[in-house]
Amino acid sequence: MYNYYLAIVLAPLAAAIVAGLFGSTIGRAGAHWITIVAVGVSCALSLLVLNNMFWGGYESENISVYTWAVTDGLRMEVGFLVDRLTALMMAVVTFVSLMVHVYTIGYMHDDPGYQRFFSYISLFTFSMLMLVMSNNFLQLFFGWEAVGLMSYLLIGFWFKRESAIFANLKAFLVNRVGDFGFILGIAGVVMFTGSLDYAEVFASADSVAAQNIEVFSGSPWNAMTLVCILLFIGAMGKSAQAPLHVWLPDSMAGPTPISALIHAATMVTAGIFMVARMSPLFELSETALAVVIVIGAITAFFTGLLGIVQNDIKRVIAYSTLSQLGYMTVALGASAYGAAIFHLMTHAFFKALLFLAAGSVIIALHHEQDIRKMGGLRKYMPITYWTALIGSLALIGFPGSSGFFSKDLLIEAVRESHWHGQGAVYWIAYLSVLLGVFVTALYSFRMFFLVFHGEERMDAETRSHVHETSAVVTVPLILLAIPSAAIGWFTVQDVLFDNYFGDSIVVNSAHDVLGHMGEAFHGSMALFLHSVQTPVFWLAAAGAFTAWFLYLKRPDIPATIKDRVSGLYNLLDRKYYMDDLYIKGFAAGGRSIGNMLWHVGDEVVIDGLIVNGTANTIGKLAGVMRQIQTGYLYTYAFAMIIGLTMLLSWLIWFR
Amino acid sequence: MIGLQHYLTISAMLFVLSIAGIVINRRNLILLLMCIELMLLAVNFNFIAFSRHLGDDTGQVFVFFILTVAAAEAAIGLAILVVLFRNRRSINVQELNTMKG
Amino acid sequence: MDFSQNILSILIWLPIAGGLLLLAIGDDNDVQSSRSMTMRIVALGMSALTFIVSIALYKWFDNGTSAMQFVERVSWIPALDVYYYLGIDGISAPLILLTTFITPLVVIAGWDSIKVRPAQYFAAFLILEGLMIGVFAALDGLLFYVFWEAMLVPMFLIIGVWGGARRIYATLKFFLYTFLGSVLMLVAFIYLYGLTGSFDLFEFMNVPLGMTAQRLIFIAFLLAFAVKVPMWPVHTWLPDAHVEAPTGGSVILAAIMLKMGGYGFVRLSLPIVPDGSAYFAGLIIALSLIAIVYIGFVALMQKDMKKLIAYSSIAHMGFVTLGFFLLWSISSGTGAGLGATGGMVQMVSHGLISGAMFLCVGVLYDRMHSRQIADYGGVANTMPKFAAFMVLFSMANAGLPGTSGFVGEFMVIIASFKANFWYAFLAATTLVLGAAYTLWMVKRVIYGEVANDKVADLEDLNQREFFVLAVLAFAVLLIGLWPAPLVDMMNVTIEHLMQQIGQSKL
Amino acid sequence: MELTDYISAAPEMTLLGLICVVLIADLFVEDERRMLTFWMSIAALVITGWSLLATAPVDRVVVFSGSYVSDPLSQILKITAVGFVALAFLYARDYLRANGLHKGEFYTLGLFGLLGMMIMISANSLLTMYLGLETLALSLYALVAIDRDNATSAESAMKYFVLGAIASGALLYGISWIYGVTGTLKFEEIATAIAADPGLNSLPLWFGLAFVIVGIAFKFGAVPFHMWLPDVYQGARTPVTLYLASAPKLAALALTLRILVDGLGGLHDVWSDMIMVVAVLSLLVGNVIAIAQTNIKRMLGYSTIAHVGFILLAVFCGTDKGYAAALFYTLTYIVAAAGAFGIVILLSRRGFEADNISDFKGLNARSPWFALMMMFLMLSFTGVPPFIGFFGKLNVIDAVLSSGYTGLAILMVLAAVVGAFYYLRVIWYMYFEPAEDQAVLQASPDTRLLLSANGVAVLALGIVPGWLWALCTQIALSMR
Repeated sequence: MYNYYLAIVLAPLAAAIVAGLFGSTIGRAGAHWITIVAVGVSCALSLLVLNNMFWGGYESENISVYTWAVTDGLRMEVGFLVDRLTALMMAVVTFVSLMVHVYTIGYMHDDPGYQRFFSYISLFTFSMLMLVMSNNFLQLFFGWEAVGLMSYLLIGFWFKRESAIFANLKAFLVNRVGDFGFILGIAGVVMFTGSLDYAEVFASADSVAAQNIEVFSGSPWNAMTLVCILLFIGAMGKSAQAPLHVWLPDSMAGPTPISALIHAATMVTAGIFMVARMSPLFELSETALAVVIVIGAITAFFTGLLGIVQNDIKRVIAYSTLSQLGYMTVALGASAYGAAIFHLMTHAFFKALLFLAAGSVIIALHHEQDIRKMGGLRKYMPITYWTALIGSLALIGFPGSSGFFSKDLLIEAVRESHWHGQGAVYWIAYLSVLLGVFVTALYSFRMFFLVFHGEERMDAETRSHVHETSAVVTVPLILLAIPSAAIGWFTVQDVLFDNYFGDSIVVNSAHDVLGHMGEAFHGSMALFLHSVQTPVFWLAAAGAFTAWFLYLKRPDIPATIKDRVSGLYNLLDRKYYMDDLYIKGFAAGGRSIGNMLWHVGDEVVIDGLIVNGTANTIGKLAGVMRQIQTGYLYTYAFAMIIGLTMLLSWLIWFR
Repeated sequence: MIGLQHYLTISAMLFVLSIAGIVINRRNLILLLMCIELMLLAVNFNFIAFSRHLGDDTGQVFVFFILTVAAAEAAIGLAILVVLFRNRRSINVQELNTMKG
Repeated sequence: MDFSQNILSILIWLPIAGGLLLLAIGDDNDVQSSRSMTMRIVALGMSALTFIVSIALYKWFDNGTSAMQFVERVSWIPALDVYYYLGIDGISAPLILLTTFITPLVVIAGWDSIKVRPAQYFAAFLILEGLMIGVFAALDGLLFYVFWEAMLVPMFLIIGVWGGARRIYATLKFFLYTFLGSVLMLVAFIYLYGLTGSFDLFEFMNVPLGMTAQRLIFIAFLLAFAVKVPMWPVHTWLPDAHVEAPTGGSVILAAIMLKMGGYGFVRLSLPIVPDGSAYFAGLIIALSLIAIVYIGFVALMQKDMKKLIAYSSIAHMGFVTLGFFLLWSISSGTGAGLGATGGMVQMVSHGLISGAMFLCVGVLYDRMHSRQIADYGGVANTMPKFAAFMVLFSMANAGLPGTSGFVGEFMVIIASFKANFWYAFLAATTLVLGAAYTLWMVKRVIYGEVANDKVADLEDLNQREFFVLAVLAFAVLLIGLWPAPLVDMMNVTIEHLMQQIGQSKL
Repeated sequence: MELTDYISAAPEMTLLGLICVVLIADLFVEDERRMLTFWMSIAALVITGWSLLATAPVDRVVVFSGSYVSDPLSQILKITAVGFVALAFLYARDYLRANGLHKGEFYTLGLFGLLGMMIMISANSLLTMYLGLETLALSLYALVAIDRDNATSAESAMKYFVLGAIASGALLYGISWIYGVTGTLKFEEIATAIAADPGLNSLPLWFGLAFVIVGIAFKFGAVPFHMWLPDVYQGARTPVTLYLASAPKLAALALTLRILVDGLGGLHDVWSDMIMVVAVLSLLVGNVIAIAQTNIKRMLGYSTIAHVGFILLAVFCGTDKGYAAALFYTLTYIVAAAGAFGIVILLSRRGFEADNISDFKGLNARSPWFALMMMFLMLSFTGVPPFIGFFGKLNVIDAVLSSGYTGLAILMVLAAVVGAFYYLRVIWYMYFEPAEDQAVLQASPDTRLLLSANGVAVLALGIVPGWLWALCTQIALSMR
C-alpha cells in the first residue's frame, strides 16, 4: 500500500507544481486536466484504501517516509499513519476536492488566474492529505500550516479586492493565534513524552497524565490538561471556534469553490479531526473535554444566531458552517468522537453542496450575492433548486437525510454524556445543541425561501438571462447531492456503533456514550421511524415553519421585529462586536504598542539618550575642552605650571 | 652663617620669579626672554650651591655649559623675535594667538 | 585533486586575492568600458570559484567527529606565540558554506545596479568574504580578532560609499558601535593570553578561571557579540545600517555578519567561560525574549521595507541567542542540544531568508528608488514572478513549516518549553507577530490595486534577478523540507559542546 | 680616553664632520643647484647610517668616563632616527622647491637636530642628555621658523621656543636637585647611590624628579605640557612638522628611558604614578579635543598627544614588557606619522597648503592609490588589525594588563574607540564625499615610491610584526 499512499499524496503536489510553474505553457485546459486527473487518481486510490480498510479488513499502517532531522535524541520524521479514521478523511477530502476541481472549470472559466487557481487547490489537497495522513506532530503541524497558507492564498486569490486581502490577512493571523497554542501544545507533548510520533506519544500518555506542571508557581496543573488545552487552541483557530471564529465569515471573500472546499468541507474540519486523532490524550483529561464541550456549545448556538441576520448568501452558509463545527466540537467534548467524525463527513458533503449551489446561483446572477436581490429562482434553475433543497434538509437534519443521522445521534450523544455531571457544563452543551437545531432550520430555510421562492427581486436586466448553469457546475451538485441525501442510511450503523474506528480512536470506558447508545440502537430504519418522537425533529420543523411564515407568508414581519428589538438586532448584526474587539482592540492596540516602543524605546531612549547622547556629549566636551587652548603663551605656560604644581602637591600629600 | 638651604631658597625664589614673570607678563616678548635667562641663572645658582656643598666640580662644569647654551638660546630667541616682528610689526604677547583651539 | 590540507586557506585568500586583482585591473573612472565588464566577470568568477571550493569542503567534511577538521597551524608571531591556526567543526562549517553561497549571489545582484566605482564595490565584497570566512575558521584568538576587526573596514566603505542618503551617519554608527563592542573582547583575549601565554582558543577553553574573572570575561564577550547579533538593547545600529547600505551590503550584513555574534557565543563565550555563561544565562534569555516580542512590535510599525526586515532580523536572531543559553534552565537531559541546534539552524536559515528579503527589496528599489511601503501597492499586478518569490520568502520569514524559517524556531520553541513554559510562550508569540509584520507588508506592497503609475510600469524580474531569487528559494525550501543534512553536520559538535559547557571550570 | 671611546662615538663624530662639510659646501651653491645640498645631506645620512652599523656594539659599551653609552637600544633608536630624518628630507624636497623654501638651512638644521637626537639617545649622564636635548631643541626652534615670511610659523616658533625654554629650565632645575641629592650626574652612579643609601629616596630627590618629569612630558607633548604641540604642528610648514613628528619622538623615548629607568629606576613606584596621571590625561584630552579639529595637522597633533598617552602608559608599567611595548609603539607610530604627513605634503601644491581635513574630500576619486595609503595609515592610527598600529596597542595593553591594571586597559581601549571617530572622518572625507578639485596628485616617482612603501609598510609590518616585537623585547631585556 505504501506506494499507493505516496501516489495519493504526490499526485496533487506534482499537478500543482506543473500547473503553477508551467501554467502559461500548458494553457488553461492543460491546467485543469492535469490537476483533475491527479486529484481523480488520488481520490480513486483513497476510495480503494477506504474500501480495504472498511470491508477488506486491512490493518492500519504506520510508515516512515523519510527522516526530517534527528538531533539531541529527538527524531523528527515524515511518515504516514493510515488507519480507518485517516482513510475516511482521505476519502472525504479527495472526493470533495475532485468535485470542486470539476466545478471550478465552470465557476472560474473566464478568470485570468485560472491556472494559478487550479495549482492552488491541488496544492491544498496535497497539504490536507499530509495533515490527515501524518503519523507525527511535526508533519501534522506542517500540514496544518500548509492548509493555512493555501487558505491564505485562495481567500486572497482576487488580490485586487481590498476585502479579499483584508480577509486573508485576518484569516492567517487568527489562525496563527491558534497555532500559537498548537505549537506550545506540541512542545508540551515533546517535553513530557520526548517524542513527536503519535504511537510513542499515545503509548506514554498515562505517564503524562500522572505529571504536573507549575505554569504559575504554586498552582500545579495536570500536564495532560495543559497539553490538551493548548492543542485545542490550535483546533479553535483552524475550526473557527469562538472566540477565534471571526476569520471564517470574512473568508467568504474568496471564490466560492474555495468556500466549499476549504471553509466548509475540509480545512475547517482539521481541528475536529485533530482532536479525534488525539483522543488517547483528551480522554485522560476531563477538564480539557469540559473546555472543548463548552467552547463547542457556545460556538454552535451563538454563531447560528448570527446566520439569521446575514444577507450575503455565502455568509449565511458560513455562519451555518461555524455552528455545525460547533456541533462537532461538542461531540468531541462529549467523547463521541465517532459522532463528530460522522457529522464531519456528512457535513462535508451537504455543506459543500450548499456552497456549490450558492455558487451556481451567484454565477447565474452575475456574481450577485445579496439574497435580498434574489428570489423565485426555482423555475429558472431547477437542478440547483433541488440540490440546494437536499442540502438544506440535510443541514437541518430532516429525517432520512445524512444530516439527520449524524446530527440526531450527535445530540443524543450529548444528552447521554452524563459523566460531565448534571452541572452547568452538561446543560450548556445540551441546551445549545438542542436550540441550535431550531436556529439552524430557521436561517437555512430563510435563505432557501428568499433565494428560490417568493417574488423575484433581482433587476429585470439580470432576470432576462438567468438560466441553469452548465454541466461542469451541475454535475458536481448532483454528485454531492447523492451522498448528502443518502449516505447516512448505510454508514451510520458501521461508523458509529460497530466500532468502525477500532483502535484509531480511544474512548475511556467511563465516557463511552456511543457504546452506551449502541445498545439501544436498532438500525437506521428504526431511528428514522423513531425520529418523529424526538424534540430535534419538532424543533427543526418549527424552525422551517417559522422561516416559511416570516419570509414567504408575512414578509413584512421581519422588518417590524427588527425595529422592535433593534438592540438585539444590532448585537447580532455587529456579530456581538467581536470584530470591533479584534480590530479596534487587539490590532490597533498592537500597532500603538509598536509605535510606542519604536519611537520612545528605540528612538528616544536607546538611540537618543544613550547612543547619540554619548556621542554628542563627547562632541560637546571636545568643544569645551578646546577652549582651554586659548592660543596665549601665558596660558600655555600657566598650564605647565599647573601641571608642575600638580605633580609636586601629589608628592607632598600622597607620599 | 649662610648654609646650603639659603642658597637653595634664593634660587627657588629666582626660579619662581622667572616663571611668574612668564605667566604674568602679557606685554612684551623681550621680557619673556629675560625671564628665561633668569630661570637658567636660578638653576646655575642651584648647581653652584650644590657643587660647593658636595665639594664636587661637575656641577660647576655644568654651569659653564648652561651659560653657553643660554647664550645660544638667547640668540635663537631673538632671531625668532625678529622674524615675528618682521611679519607682525609687533612683539605683543597678547596678539600671539592666531592659532588656538 | 586533493587540497584538503589547505582548503581553508584557499577559501580565505582566494577571494581576497580576487579583490586585490579587481582593484588592480578595475577602472572606475569610466564605468562602461570593456574593462569594467571583464572586472565584473572576474568578480563573479572568483566568488563562484570560492563556492565550488567550499563544495569540496562539504564533500570532505566528516560529520562523525567533533574534532577540528582541515586544521592548519603555522607559527605566525612567535614572539607572541600567535599561530595562523585554522580549522572548522560542525559549528563553523555551515556558516562558511553560507558565506560562500551568498557572496556570488550578491555579486550577481549588484551586476549592473552598481553604477559608481564598481571595481571597488566588488573588490570590497570579495575581500569581505575572505575575512568573514577567516572569522569562522580562525582558532587562534588573535587571528580571530584580526579577521573580526578587519571585516569592519570593507563594510564601513560599502555602506559609506554606495549607501543611501544618511549613509555616513549609519556607517559611522555601525563602525563605532561594533568597534566599541570588540575592543573589550580584545582586552578579554589579552587577559586570557596573560594566563595561558598563548592565544590558542583551546588553551583558553582549558584554562581554569575564577568566577569573577569568568563574569568579567563574559561581559566583555557579551558586548562584542551582543552588538553583532544584535541583541536588544544594543541593536539600534542595525536598522540604520541596513536601511542605508546598498542591497548587497544589507544582504551580507543580515546574512552573515549578524551570524558572527551568534558564532562568537558558541565558539567563545560558552566554552571559555561556562560558569560565567551559566551566571548570565538568565539575562541573555531575558534579552532574547525581549528582542522577540519588543522588536516584533516595533517591526510591525515600520514604514520602510528595509527597516522592517532589519527589525525582523533582530527578532529572529533572538531565537539564536535564546537557543544557545537554554542549557542551564533545562533540568532533564536532552533539550539543550535541541536549543543550540535550533539556534544554529536558525542562523543559517535567517541568512538565506533575510538575504532573500533584502534582495527582493533591492529589486523594487532598483526600479522605483523608494523603500517606502506607502509608495507601493498591487505590485503583483505588474510583477507576478516577483510577487511569487516575495510571498514565498515572506512566508519563510514568518516561519512557515516547509521553509527553513520554521526549522530553527520549532526546535528552539520546543527546547524552551522544556526550560520554562513562559520562555516558550513568549518565544511562540513570533508566530503571530512575525506573520503580522511580514504579511501586513506583503498586503500593502504586493497585493491590492495598482497604487500609482510608477507601479503600473514596473517590469518583472529579469533573468539575473530571477536566477538569484530562484536559487535562494530552492535553498530555503530544501532546508525546510529536509534539514537533516544540515543538522547532521552539527549534531556531534553540539553534543560535544554541551558536555563541554556542562562541566564547570572553577 | 682610549680609542674605543672614539669608535663608539664615531657615528656622531662622522655626522658632525659631514654636517660641517654640508654647511660649508652649501655656502658656495647657488639656489638653482640647491639639490646638491640635498644629495649631500642624504649622503651624509647614508654614511652616518653605515658608520652606525659598522660600529654596532655587541653589548653595552660605556665611554667618555661614563657619560656616553652605546648599547642595542641606542643602536636601534639611532638607526631609525637617521632613517626617518632621511625620509623627512625626501618628502620635504619637492614641497620646499615648490614653495621657494629650498634652502640649505633646512637640511643642515635637520642634520644638527639629528646630531642632538643621537647624543640624547647615547647620553649616559644628565649633562650629556641636556646638551643633546638643547642641540635638538635649538635646531627645531630654527626649523619651525624657517619660513621667514610666514607669520604663523614665526608665532608657533616663538611659542615653541618660550615653552621649550621653560621646560628645559624645569628639567635643569630638576637635574640640579638630583645632582645635589646624589652627588653625581651619571646614570649608573645615581642608580647605585640610591640603591646604596635608601635614605636618599626621599622628598628632595622626588622634588627634582617632578621637575625632570616636566621636561620629559614636555618633550613628548603630554598633557598638561602639550599646549605647544598643536600650535607648532599647525604653524610649522608641513615638512618641518613631519620632521618634528617622527624622529624626535625617539629621542624623547630615549630621554625617558635613560633618566627614569637607567638613572632613577629605583624610584619607579614614585614616578610611575606621576607618569600615569600625565599619560591618562594625554589619552583623554588628546582624543577628545582632536574630534573638534578641522585642520589635519592640528588634528594629527592632538592624535600624537593621545598616542603619547599609550607610550607613557607602557613606560609606566616599569616592566621589561612595558619598555619593550613603549619602544615598539614609538617605532611603529612614527612610521604611520611620517606617512600621514607625507601625504599631507603631497596634497599641498605651490601656494596652497592642504592642511584642512576637507582638502581630503574625494581623494579616492582623484587618486585611489594614495587614498588607499592614507586609509591604511588612518586605520593603523585607529588600531584596526592587521595594521601595525594594532599590534602597538596590543602590546601596550598586554603590558598594562600583566601589571594588573585592568581598569587602565579598559580606559585605553575606550579612548581608542573615541579616537577612531576622527581617523574615520578622514576616510569618510576621502571616500564618501565628492571631490572639490579634480586635480590628480603630482609627485615625483621616488616620492610616490616612498609614500607607497610607507603606506604598505604599516600593513606589511602588521602582517609580520613578530620580528620587531622580538627585537624590542630583546632590547628591553638588554637595558638591565
